[in-house]
Amino acid sequence: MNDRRAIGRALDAHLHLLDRQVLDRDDVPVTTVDDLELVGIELGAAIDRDAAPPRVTAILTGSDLATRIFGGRPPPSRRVRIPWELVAEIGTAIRLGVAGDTLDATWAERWVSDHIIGRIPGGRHDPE
Amino acid sequence: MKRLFSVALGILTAIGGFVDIGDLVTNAVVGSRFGLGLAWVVLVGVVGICVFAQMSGRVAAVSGRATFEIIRERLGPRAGLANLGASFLINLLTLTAEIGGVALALQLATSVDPLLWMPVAAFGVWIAVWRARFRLLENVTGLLGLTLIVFAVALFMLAPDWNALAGQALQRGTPQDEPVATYWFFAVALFGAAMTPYEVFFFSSGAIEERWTEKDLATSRLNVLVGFPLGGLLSIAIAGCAAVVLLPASIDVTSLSQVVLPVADAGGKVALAFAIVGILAATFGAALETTLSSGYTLAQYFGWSWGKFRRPAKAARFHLSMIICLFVAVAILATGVDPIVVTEFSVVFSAVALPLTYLPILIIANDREYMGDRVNGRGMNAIGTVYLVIILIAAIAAIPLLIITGGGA
Amino acid sequence: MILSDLLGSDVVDAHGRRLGALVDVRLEVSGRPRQLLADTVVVGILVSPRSRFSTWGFERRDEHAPAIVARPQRWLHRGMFLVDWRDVAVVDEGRVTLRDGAEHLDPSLREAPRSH
Amino acid sequence: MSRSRRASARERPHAAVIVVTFAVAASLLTACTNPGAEFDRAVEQGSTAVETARLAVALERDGRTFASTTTTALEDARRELVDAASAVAETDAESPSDAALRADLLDALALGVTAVNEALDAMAGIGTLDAVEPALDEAEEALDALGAPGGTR
Repeated sequence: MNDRRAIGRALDAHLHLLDRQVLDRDDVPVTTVDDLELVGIELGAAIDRDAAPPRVTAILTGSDLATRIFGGRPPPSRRVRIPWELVAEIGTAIRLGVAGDTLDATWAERWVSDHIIGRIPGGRHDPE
Repeated sequence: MKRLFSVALGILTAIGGFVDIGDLVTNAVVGSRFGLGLAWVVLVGVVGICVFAQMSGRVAAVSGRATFEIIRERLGPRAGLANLGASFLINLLTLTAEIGGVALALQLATSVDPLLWMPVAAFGVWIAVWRARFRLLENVTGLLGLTLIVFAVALFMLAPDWNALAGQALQRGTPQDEPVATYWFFAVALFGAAMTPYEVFFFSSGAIEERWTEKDLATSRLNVLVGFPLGGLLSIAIAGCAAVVLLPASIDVTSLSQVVLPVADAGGKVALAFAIVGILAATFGAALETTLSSGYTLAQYFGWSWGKFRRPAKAARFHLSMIICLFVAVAILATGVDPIVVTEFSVVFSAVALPLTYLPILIIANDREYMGDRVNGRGMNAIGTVYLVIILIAAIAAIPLLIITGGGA
Repeated sequence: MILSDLLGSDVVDAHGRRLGALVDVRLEVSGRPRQLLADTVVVGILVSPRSRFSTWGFERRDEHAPAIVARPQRWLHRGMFLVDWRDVAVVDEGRVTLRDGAEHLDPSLREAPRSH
Repeated sequence: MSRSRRASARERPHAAVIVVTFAVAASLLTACTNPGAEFDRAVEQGSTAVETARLAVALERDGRTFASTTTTALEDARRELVDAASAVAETDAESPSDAALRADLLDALALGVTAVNEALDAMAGIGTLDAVEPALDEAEEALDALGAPGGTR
């Protein structure tokens, strides 16, 4: 359901986005929102009053969970990003407008599926 | 007519599904030491699990979000991780106890050493989780578990002195010959056995597996409100049998074989056969539920794809985590630890883990963002809050009591 | 910048006086419509004078049940206020400085975003 | 103010609290007890096992149970008796009366083990169950005699 009337809707990042379930367009779970990437904030720089406000540019997942709990900072390379443009709808879960297996956030799922579960007999059939 | 059948099936499955190795052992142990003195705890626990299952079923059906997604979303990753850690370890403990229970039940039927049965039981659980449909699993184990009614029949056949039993049940305060701490330790253990967290993970994830709608919610309410109390009565019957046969002979229950002796005493081989089949089905069903619950908790916390309705390759990490849990359970049992001791620890620690999962569900059941207008009514919130207090007290008292009584010795 | 770097920062006014902790960031789904969902921009920050911990949002929405949880939560985060993003002067590591005369706005959300 | 401190200050470390309570619980459970209590528990454990064996044998003779169930019950009873005996054997006496009590207790538990083994042999076809019940009675009397007054329920 494409939520066009979302224009102008207010929501709080921590309350409504962090730790929410991310689903792909077929409602297959992709991952959980571990963190958000913001653009347009410069540490230490004086902000001009009528500069453009910062924007959410990506959902961060995977290694960020550890840093959010235990502190420290992951190397940018290991951070898994889901571009914010792919988000189609925000509700009790966040639905993307694309299929899950195109994202590198589902890399681990696909690896386990191809190398382990897929290899066990019956792994690819629907349960009868 | 079909509707009536599905309703009956739902209730019967809830009865069979309610009793597991924790209920069997804890009620028999309590029956053999306190008679029906602790029956009131089972009633408190049954009402509690009805309230809890109702709320989590409704939350899952209306919001489409399962228990551990909500726990992580509402508590945040740190508290959520601690919650996951505790709930997952206790669920693994319960899974180990259930598989041990299946092996012990098979030993009763074949007198083959349970250590040989344990890998077979784990493999059987895996095959069922891997291939069978969700509804099929529930119905078969639930219906077969119904044969546990033989404990109630046996209680009647033993023709006990009913007012003596009633006297025990209505007795005020703790019996003189038992230290107060032991009485309350077993009260918490019995409460943990009746309100096992995995039942709620399984119940609410099942609501999503089967895509419950408002109509399914109505039938589920019936299943819970009729099935669980009858399951509770079954638990009391198990304690009753132990009270009538084992208590006078001052036999303290320490093994599953002692639990079934009263049934053999009452109804001979036929009754005993029913009891063994019932225990086998109840523990196997519970092993399935705890295996799935371990997969649900991990997948829902980390946001993996999960669900029995999906083919395994489409929920790969969900299935992989369950396979690993089964291996770990068999490894723990292979160390020769007594499954009955594992069971007693699992029910006590279930009581400890309860608030971790109950609190977020109670909050979300009142959150209009998730539930729209189906939020908790005033009545449900009142009883929900009363049970939050009871659950917190039980959780806080559980470990100190465990230490003081040295495991109820 | 990552959101969780911002969360939990100390919020100080133009004269350096600590006002509280930044517990959340108010976003608005508006701005240039992108491919599927319109742009999501930061419109303000939420400051809680008394508590640094993640809040369950009772105080920002008219959620009052269950009382046993809602009431302490609302008490814990009483005095929370919203500050418009334009009133933010500087963002440092763990510290946000507001402009002089920054207004303390009402933090409550209009209606909970309902997805279905 | 370093980032990691603020992150942990931001939310209480629940994980550490839970881990600590588990560790404390596990360690305290293995605290040792004095000989008197140890002997009482062994008597209680022993008499429970003997009573269980008696019930199982009685049901077996009445044909009201399966051989596999009786055998399992007897094996469980034997394991309890052996556990009780090993616990008693490893208890250090703190007085001459403790030592004497320990010796008598080991004899009584041994009586129980021989009786249960006799039953298990009978189940395996060696000998009969006839002599088992008197042997169990003897073991029970020996155990009851050693139990502290009111010690066993």
